[in-house]
Amino acid sequence: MIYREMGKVISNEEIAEGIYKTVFISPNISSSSMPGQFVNILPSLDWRNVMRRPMSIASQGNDEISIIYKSVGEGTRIMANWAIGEKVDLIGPLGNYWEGYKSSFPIIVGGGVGIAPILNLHDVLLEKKIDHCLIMGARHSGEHFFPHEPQNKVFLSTDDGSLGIKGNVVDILKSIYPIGKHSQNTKIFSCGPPMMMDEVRNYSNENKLDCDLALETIMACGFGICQGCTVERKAETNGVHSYRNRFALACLDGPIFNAEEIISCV
Amino acid sequence: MIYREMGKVISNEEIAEGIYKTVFISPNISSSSMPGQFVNILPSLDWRNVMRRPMSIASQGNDEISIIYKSVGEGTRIMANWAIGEKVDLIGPLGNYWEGYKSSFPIIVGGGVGIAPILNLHDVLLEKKIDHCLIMGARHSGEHFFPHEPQNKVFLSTDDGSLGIKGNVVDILKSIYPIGKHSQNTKIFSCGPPMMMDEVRNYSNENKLDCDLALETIMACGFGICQGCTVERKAETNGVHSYRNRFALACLDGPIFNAEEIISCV
Amino acid sequence: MRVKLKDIEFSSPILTASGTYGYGHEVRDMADVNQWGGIITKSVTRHPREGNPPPRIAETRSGMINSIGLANLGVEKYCNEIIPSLNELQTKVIINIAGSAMKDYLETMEMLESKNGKHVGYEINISCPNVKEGGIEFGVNCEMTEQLTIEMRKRTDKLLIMKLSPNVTRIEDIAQAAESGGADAVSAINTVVGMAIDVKTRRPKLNTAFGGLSGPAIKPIAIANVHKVFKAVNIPIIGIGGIATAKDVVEFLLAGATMVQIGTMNYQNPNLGIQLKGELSEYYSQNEIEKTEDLIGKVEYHSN
Amino acid sequence: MRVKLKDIEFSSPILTASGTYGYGHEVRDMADVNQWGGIITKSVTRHPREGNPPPRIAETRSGMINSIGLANLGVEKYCNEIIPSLNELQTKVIINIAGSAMKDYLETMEMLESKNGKHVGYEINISCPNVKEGGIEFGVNCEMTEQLTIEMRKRTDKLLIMKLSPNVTRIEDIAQAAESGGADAVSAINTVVGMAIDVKTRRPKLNTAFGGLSGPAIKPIAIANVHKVFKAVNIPIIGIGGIATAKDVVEFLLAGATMVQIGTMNYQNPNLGIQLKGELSEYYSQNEIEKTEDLIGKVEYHSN
Ligand SMILES: Cc1cc2nc3c(=O)[nH]c(=O)nc-3n(C[C@H](O)[C@H](O)[C@H](O)COP(=O)(O)OP(=O)(O)OC[C@H]3O[C@@H](n4cnc5c(N)ncnc54)[C@H](O)[C@@H]3O)c2cc1C
Ligand SMILES: Cc1cc2nc3c(=O)[nH]c(=O)nc-3n(C[C@H](O)[C@H](O)[C@H](O)COP(=O)(O)OP(=O)(O)OC[C@H]3O[C@@H](n4cnc5c(N)ncnc54)[C@H](O)[C@@H]3O)c2cc1C
Ligand SMILES: Cc1cc2nc3c(=O)[nH]c(=O)nc-3n(C[C@H](O)[C@H](O)[C@H](O)COP(=O)(O)O)c2cc1C
Ligand SMILES: Cc1cc2nc3c(=O)[nH]c(=O)nc-3n(C[C@H](O)[C@H](O)[C@H](O)COP(=O)(O)O)c2cc1C
Ligand code: FES
Ligand code: FES
Repeated sequence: MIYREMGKVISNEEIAEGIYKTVFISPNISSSSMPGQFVNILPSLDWRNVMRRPMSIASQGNDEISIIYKSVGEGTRIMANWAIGEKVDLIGPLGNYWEGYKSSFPIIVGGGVGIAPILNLHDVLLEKKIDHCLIMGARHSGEHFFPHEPQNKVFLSTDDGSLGIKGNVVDILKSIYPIGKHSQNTKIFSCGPPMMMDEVRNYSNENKLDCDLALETIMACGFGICQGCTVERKAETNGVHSYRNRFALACLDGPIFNAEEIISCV
Repeated sequence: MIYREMGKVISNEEIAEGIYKTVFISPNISSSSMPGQFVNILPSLDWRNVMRRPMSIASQGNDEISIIYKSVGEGTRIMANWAIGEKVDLIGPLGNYWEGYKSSFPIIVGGGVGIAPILNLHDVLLEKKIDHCLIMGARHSGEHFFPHEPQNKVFLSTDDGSLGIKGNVVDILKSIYPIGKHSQNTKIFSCGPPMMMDEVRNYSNENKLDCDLALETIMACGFGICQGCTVERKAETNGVHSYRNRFALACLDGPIFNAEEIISCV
Repeated sequence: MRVKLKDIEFSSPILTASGTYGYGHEVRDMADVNQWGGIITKSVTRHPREGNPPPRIAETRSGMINSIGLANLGVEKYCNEIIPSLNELQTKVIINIAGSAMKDYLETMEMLESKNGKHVGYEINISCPNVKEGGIEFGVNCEMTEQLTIEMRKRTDKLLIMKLSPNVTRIEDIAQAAESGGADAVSAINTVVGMAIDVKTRRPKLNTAFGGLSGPAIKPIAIANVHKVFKAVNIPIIGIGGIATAKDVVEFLLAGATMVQIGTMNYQNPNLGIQLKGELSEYYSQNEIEKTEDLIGKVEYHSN
Repeated sequence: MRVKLKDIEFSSPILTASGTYGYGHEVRDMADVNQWGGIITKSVTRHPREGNPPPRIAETRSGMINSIGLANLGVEKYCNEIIPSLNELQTKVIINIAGSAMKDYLETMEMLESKNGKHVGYEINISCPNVKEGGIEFGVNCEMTEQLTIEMRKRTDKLLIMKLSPNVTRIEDIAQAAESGGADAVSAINTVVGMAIDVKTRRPKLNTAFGGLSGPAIKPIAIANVHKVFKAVNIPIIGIGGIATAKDVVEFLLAGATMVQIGTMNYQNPNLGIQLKGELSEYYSQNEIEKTEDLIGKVEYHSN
């Protein structure tokens, strides 16, 4: 079931440099969403662009959901200014969700604006007491809002070394788990900028690890009626192919795709 | 001299139902403007429409100007929400100004959104101690923000009789100054909705009174470069005519026109 | 609110635009699809089409450009997989057909006609490049449009609507060609050719470089085209382009449209057509308008 | 930032669009007009034109429509009253000429050529209905465009720029006609035909019903047209349509424009072209772009 619901903003804060967290009361979406899914947002009621803005759900439960986003343009600038009590037009939950983490040792890797769905998964894993490793990347310490706790398998990286380990998330991965040093059931879950996802995918390939990636494509609707959000899959294109075979829809068939399945992360 | 100046909002209040008054600090425009002139306003810095919003100057002096406006659409809704301290992009002073009030007995008539330039003139007449009569119309008492003081020649009208005299401004005019009962040097100055202006013009005609009307046309620029704000004048159209002869520009040749000179008030 | 095209009565003049509402069932959680005047389905072609590679859409000021590339199942699967679910809808269904050669269009229609579909008609998308004619769109050529209409007309008694492209010098000529070919109505407009470039990557924002512009930005273009067509033909017009409010619907009716379609704005609000039906009905009663016909083409020119 | 058209050097690739900046002096209080790459003046015609009755403009979503109707003094008065003040400008001046018959265009140019104007060229607005040809615009017809260009070319050694209309099926054909007629450059686009209706009064928002749509809403249409023309001709293109930011300028350059013009957005910000010149120069240094030529037509297609 997909809901269109007026979410009531109950908090909206800058949690790191240019990164905001908003908590909504949104009972229907809260009770039906799973980690990895997203909502599609109308930044304001007099929004004059035609597209909503998709944002991963960072947490759900107790009638609430939260999102974590970077202020990068017009829509997210409006969002960063939402007042407490404001009603926001949300559509969700949308898309597929993280799977296969119960029977594996999950390494979950987030970076840039791809932290929300990873944090959501982290929370679920903690709650379900599933042992896992969390790796988060940022450009510098100001963009992190989380402690670096190697003892708890929580590793932060920064490009400039100002917090956690200097380098990117794959540098961390390689240092903790050198190529070949994985247990059989390790599975990677990742979300982040295309370049990072490509590197994570390469790392998984080299280690022959199962790897799921949450991709961000431009979306007009978020629920399957515009066919704009395509991701190219390694599907046979000769013969009779359906229109969602080679070009999958990120909003219905994704946003999470298996790394093996797709051509590129862009 | 026309200035483009960032006016600083120092007050912004609803002074009657749906009618707002904003005071700006705007030294250049303040010191160079005359009653009857207007400013052209960018409602917000991220304004996505192409046209500014023209507003008559309601007062000037002491580095300040004020405007009085009705919230009727997108632009004026944004304006009604300006915060104290906000900087607003203003262009002004624009247009011509009220003239000929020194050597006459001015009857000044405002209604609807046409109160700002009339109030401005009223203040100047008071200051210069020029005896005059002020008539203001509205639909009902809630839209007035001024006392009805017949003893001071200040008359208010309302369509429903809820304040002042029941009827419109021309009904008041006729009751105070029945047709034919004017002194030689009476001159009418008026601004208001087109229908009202037409009636005021007819009244002036019947009384053979000099009458100046401030017209509101749709404007793109406000300073003569779009040629969009035309008002049709009773000009010869045969023979060699200039492009600003029959179709005058409200922003340069107006907004104030002599009633005799124009074809219609729309 | 009821309005008729030929002998078919629609409960409201508001339809979905092809390619912007799937096959009606995608939005069932958020909208009671049957409250629309009718559903026009995503273009179907003779053979399956995977569509264009990503990126396929990009936002522009008050609009968007797209180059989906007519991704669809092809008419065979359509008959088996889509028509049964369309038959379950309680609202009127119009099937949009696209093609790149006369033969494709005709075979597609023949196959659809051979099924016991409950659909009331066809809308023919003639804005696809015709491979035989070296890539010229049917929709830019009067003879091709008339010929295609004649052949389609021979094959169906259902509603036949030709969908016009705005990317032509004289849309009124194409509309007349559709009329003389026997179309029951024309719809206008399809998207306007547009392009956008990402200045950072220097790549076109669409994989195909060129795409179709839609949304509120194009409404004035759509109104102009509808009104031009209105002055040129006697068959009904279905107005399309940038509709977002009930006032927009009225504007199209005044310009000469008998019905309208909503496209891009469905993405923002999948319930829009149903909401506007309510607002339109309020508008009718507030303005003492008894029937939609009292608005159609009733724009009043200035007198000078 | 400097850029050349034929042998004329402009200090920046940013010009004013005809009809949107008067004759340059109207805005002198708010902008140092000489900081523009050049000024293209409001269209002048053979005889004075009073223009269309009001209303002449209306706002639309992210744009506006206008039907000014080429209101101007006529070329005689223009020579006497306008040219002297244009001669005082320190920036390059291009005079825009409009007409409704070949004879008008030619006589207008001849009279302008006979004056010692310091203007460096002419932009020819061919989007006005040709009375002789029964109202067809020059700009929609290849032969008429070529013929007009040939005749104009004979009469001037100054820059000759043909301004193209987007309201045609194939703008590239018209551009080629201008090229083979001897034009030094083409500019694109003029406004897109549009219309809006006030639903309250039921009247068109413009007196003439139809008008021209301009502003950010049309930018994707303009980019598409510039890029089509770029692929079709070898002469430089001046891009026009919806420019509001320095990024927009870069987008036009990447699409194939050598220079650009700013129109509608001048009304909001008469200093825009000068501001964007500064921002563009910053953009050049930040992105290590040495000269404008390094951007022209440098859009990179997706590889699929
Ligand atoms: C399924 C999904 C989940 C997402 N989750 C998050 C999240 O949890 N946190 C977060 O910060 N961001 C997330 N994004 C990206 C987010 O949608 C964009 O950052 C946002 O739409 C930008 O809007 P804007 O108006 O501020 O920027 P704009 O001014 O529109 O654009 C700024 C930049 O953002 C890019 N952008 C615009 N729309 C999208 C889009 N739909 N998807 C990706 N990039 C876009 C533009 O190409 C441009 O480079 C997600 C995107 C998708 C598809
Ligand atoms: C010289 C001049 C002085 C003015 N002075 C005042 C004033 O002192 N106080 C005041 O309240 N209003 C004044 N107006 C009218 C004011 O400009 C409009 O009410 C305002 O532009 C509406 O903006 P909006 O975005 O809120 O409305 P929109 O949503 O754009 O439109 C709402 C309504 O306002 C009309 N409108 C839009 N723009 C204009 C315009 N430029 N001129 C006239 N009507 C317009 C529209 O046709 C529509 O009916 C003046 C207009 C002019 C030309
Ligand atoms: C993403 C998208 C896909 C479309 N697909 C089709 C299509 O398959 N067939 C068709 O005839 N029109 C198609 N259209 C055009 C619309 O039906 C409509 O004519 C156009 O978008 C203008 O209306 P709007 O401004 O309300 O969107 C599509 C439009 C969009 C935005
Ligand atoms: C009010 C107005 C008047 C115009 N007058 C002319 C004109 O006289 N001659 C001409 O060639 N173009 C004229 N144009 C078209 C512009 O020069 C330009 O081609 C068009 O507006 C697109 O650019 P823009 O989106 O930046 O405004 C006019 C445009 C506007 C908005
Ligand atoms: S975003 Fe519209 S189909 Fe996926
Ligand atoms: S408003 Fe532009 S010329 Fe008057």
